[in-house]
Amino acid sequence: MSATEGAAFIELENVYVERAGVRVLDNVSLTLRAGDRLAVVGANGAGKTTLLRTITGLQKATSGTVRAFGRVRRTQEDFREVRIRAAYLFQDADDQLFCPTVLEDVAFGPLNMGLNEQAALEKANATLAFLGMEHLGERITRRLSGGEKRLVCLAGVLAMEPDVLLLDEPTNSLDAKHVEKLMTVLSSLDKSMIIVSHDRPILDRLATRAVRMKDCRLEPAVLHRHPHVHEHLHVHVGEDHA
Amino acid sequence: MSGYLTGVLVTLSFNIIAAYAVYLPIAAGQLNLGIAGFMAIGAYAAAFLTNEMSWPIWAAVLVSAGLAGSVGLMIGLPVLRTHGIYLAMATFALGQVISAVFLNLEVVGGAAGYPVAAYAPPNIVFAAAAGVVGFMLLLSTTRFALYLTAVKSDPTVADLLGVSVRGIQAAAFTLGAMVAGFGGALYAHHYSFIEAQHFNVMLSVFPVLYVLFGGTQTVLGPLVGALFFTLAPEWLRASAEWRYALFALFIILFMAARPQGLVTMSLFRLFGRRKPQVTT
Amino acid sequence: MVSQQIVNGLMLGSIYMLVAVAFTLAIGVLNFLNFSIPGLFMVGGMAAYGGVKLGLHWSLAFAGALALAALISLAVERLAYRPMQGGDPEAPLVSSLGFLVLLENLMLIRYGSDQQAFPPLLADMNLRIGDLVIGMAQLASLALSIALVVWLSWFLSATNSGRRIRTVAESGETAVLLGVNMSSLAPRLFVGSAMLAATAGILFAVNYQQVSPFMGEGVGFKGVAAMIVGGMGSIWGAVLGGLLIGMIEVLSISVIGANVVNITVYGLLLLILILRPQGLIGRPPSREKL
Amino acid sequence: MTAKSAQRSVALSITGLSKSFAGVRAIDNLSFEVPEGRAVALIGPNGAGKTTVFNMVSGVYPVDCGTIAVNGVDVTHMPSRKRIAAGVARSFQNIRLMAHLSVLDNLLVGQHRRNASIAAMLTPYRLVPSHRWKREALQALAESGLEAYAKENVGALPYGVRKRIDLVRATLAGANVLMLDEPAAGLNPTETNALRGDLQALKARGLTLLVVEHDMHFVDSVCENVVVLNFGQKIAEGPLSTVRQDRLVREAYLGVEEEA
Repeated sequence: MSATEGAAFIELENVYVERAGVRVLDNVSLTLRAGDRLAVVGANGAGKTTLLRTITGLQKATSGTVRAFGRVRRTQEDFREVRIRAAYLFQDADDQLFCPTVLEDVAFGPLNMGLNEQAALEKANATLAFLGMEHLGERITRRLSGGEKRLVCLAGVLAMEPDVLLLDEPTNSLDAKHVEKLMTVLSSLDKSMIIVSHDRPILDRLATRAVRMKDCRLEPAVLHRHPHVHEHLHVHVGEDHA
Repeated sequence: MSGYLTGVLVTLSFNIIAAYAVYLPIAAGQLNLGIAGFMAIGAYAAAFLTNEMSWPIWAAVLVSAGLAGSVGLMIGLPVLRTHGIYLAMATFALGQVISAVFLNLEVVGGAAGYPVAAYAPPNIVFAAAAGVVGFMLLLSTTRFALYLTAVKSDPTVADLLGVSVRGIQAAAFTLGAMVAGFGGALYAHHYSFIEAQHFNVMLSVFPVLYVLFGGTQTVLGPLVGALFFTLAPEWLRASAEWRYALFALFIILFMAARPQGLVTMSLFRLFGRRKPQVTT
Repeated sequence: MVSQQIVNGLMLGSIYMLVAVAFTLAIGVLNFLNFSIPGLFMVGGMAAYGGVKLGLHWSLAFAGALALAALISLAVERLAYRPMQGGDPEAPLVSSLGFLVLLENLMLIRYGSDQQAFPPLLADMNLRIGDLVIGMAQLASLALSIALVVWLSWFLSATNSGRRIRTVAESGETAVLLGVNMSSLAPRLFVGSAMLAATAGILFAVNYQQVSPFMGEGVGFKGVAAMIVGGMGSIWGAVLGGLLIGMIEVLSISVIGANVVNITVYGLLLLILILRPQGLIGRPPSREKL
Repeated sequence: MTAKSAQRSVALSITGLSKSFAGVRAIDNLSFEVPEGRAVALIGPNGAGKTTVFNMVSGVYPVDCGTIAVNGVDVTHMPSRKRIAAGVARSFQNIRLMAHLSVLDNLLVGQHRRNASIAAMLTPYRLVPSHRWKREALQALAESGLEAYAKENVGALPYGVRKRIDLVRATLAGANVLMLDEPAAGLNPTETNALRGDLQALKARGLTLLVVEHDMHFVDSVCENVVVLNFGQKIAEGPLSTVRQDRLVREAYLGVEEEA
């Protein structure tokens, strides 16, 4: 029962999604408030990515309500604002990077928000500096390492100054050094998050509460402290809580 | 039967045959935009066999259908290496090249056209269309038809299950070419005159419209599509010059409302017996 | 004589080139094979003819034709492109072909099915260089089409709108997530592509001085061929393909005869598709993800 | 009963397998064997390359170097559709049932390998009220207790049911090596138990299993051995209980042992 205070950024109510006749989300309800960092765990194919796609309107809900930032969202036009305020970090960095240089890539989002060229580039530079990556600005995106690419993608979405970050397997196929860097950055950010991940230690460090996707349905999962020798948070997803 | 009605029904028969010629490859996920070329092969070959070789019509029609099929197989194998829009354009180009070849083939009249002496009366045409429908219905009860859907639905998995995806696609393409050649051969002998200009882009494109409009999910879709496309403009005959415009407008609005086509599996389920809900 | 043919081939090729670029904008960016483009080409020519016939100044007639094509294209976006998102990839083909048939028949009702003579605008103004005769209309059209394509290429590579369009071409979802407004970008692309097609139709009318409700079919389909020969999704591919096909058409008519045009042009397309499906300057399709 | 200690023949053998994507090593000099009739789990963190191994064994990806042998036959360069005849079938992480076909039709496609002649292909079996093929497919469904779903369209079925139908389809080809990509993922406890029963029945029939799975309880109850992958390299191999103690495994795959 965490975070009952704070404005509700995202609320799904009884959302069903079908794709090509297949039910991929089954009566999903969820609330994300300011300050929440919600872990979504569950097996591959359980519908976690679909959940993020539904929040951003990439996937249309067959029935149910998607409310974001105080308004019910239905049309593509409605979701445009959602996508800027709830930024989606891609699972595959190459899907997000396409501009020749890092700086241009990071400036792309701000440009689409209506900033002029100069302001967008400044914003991009500032974001890169915040992440300690200003030296990468003029690099060719394609030539970066996997970990650098992921961080550039993060810079790209942070430059849009979102209230919510939607993270889909953020540490997937990253080496330990970049996982550490990414974790440090993410945990220092004062933003709400939905984190889809398999990676227990990551969730332990980031999440304030957890839900589990199972068979296209959401069920609560309890997050609590264990008296381990190395004390840390970790997500419990045992069947007893279902 | 009045002459008008017979005329409409003959047109309908040819449209049905053409629709199934297009349906066969579409059922395997390949858009053939060059069906007119295979009709031309059937038409010219059959006309040549009855005119110059004095073959009986039935033999000429069957052999020409086979010939169209063989050409389909020979050209199809390299062309089928392409996919999606590339395949559609390759078949489109193929159709154009074939008709253009006949336009330049003096032995069958070249640009002046080619009169055909032997005549196939309407009843033969009707029987042929019924035969094609019957053949398709029979085919739909075989594993071959099952594999067509499998290959269209998920070629990767079909391949992993051991189905020869290219084999099935080539077979569907070849069969489609055969059916087109069959229709073309009959066409030549019913209308007694053929010219290369008849086998143009629109003759290839319209059957595709019938099939997509009727729906590709069931074997009856092409039949319904051909029926609708042939008969609806006739009903609109009252507003003679407006009918095609109105008809086109209707298609646009219809597809906007129902992109999956007229006849679908779910439509069958809707009208079929309601199955009891299975619970776990 | 050959140099004259080359000039004529370039002229015809520049018209194919514009149509090919119009197709490229639709399929390369929005993944929509828009078969209403031949119809919009025809609307460009026929509406310009109609305007001139009504006694309008040619500039007004041309502007009216472009505006009409743009409006129709917005309807295509609304009725053929938008409802089909996420559906069967073949379905939009039906409705865009529906638009082609609709436009042809509307023009047929208005002007009849015959070829109509388009009045010469720049009569008797010819440039003579030795044996070479270049009509002023020809020269102006050539210059205009090349300028249009160069401008478009610059626009796509150097402006922010262009960058958005290129992002959509790479991945529609990425673009949308990074804040690109598709519901305003898609109609603009449709208008842009319609303007290119209609401009090509007007240039065709001015140069060949004839129009008909069915003038779009032959040119339109050769435009698709040009796009694929050059390499789908690439502007310069469309340019190369358009000029190549125009050249081959003119040369095969003059060397062999008019009846072989479809054999040479579509034979080339077939050959390219079998040997090099990605076109002369195109990238091969990417690998499937499991 | 001496067979137990006698050498089992090797059903699947992978030797020196490597694969790079865009310059990144996805699989690096991987070798392991699956003895006939045994079940081996391929485990490791996400992105370690487990599915890539499956894709190479089933022929979806070409290999860069190394060899893959199924029942002693080198299949390294065979087209995918022929590998099922060599004896290896697979399921998919994202269930790949054909959405426009009914459950029964999906299973009938699965039987293809054993009915691949032209004559079989052109038999109008649908006109035969209770054709052998249909009976056989229904029988296989019934063995998993799923016969009620035979006529359903796959799209409308619950996830767990589809998952198990995918497994039934994979068994119908008659292959003796089955590769299952996360078979228990997304299943509820009842379904997981049913699946465990299915797999044990398959093993009892002498089938060989290679399984990618995150649920270690499940792995423990089905598989004799595990192979641990990390960044495309094999970092450990052996019974799960032994491998758990391995330092490298604990580092790479933190969290596995904590769940217990």
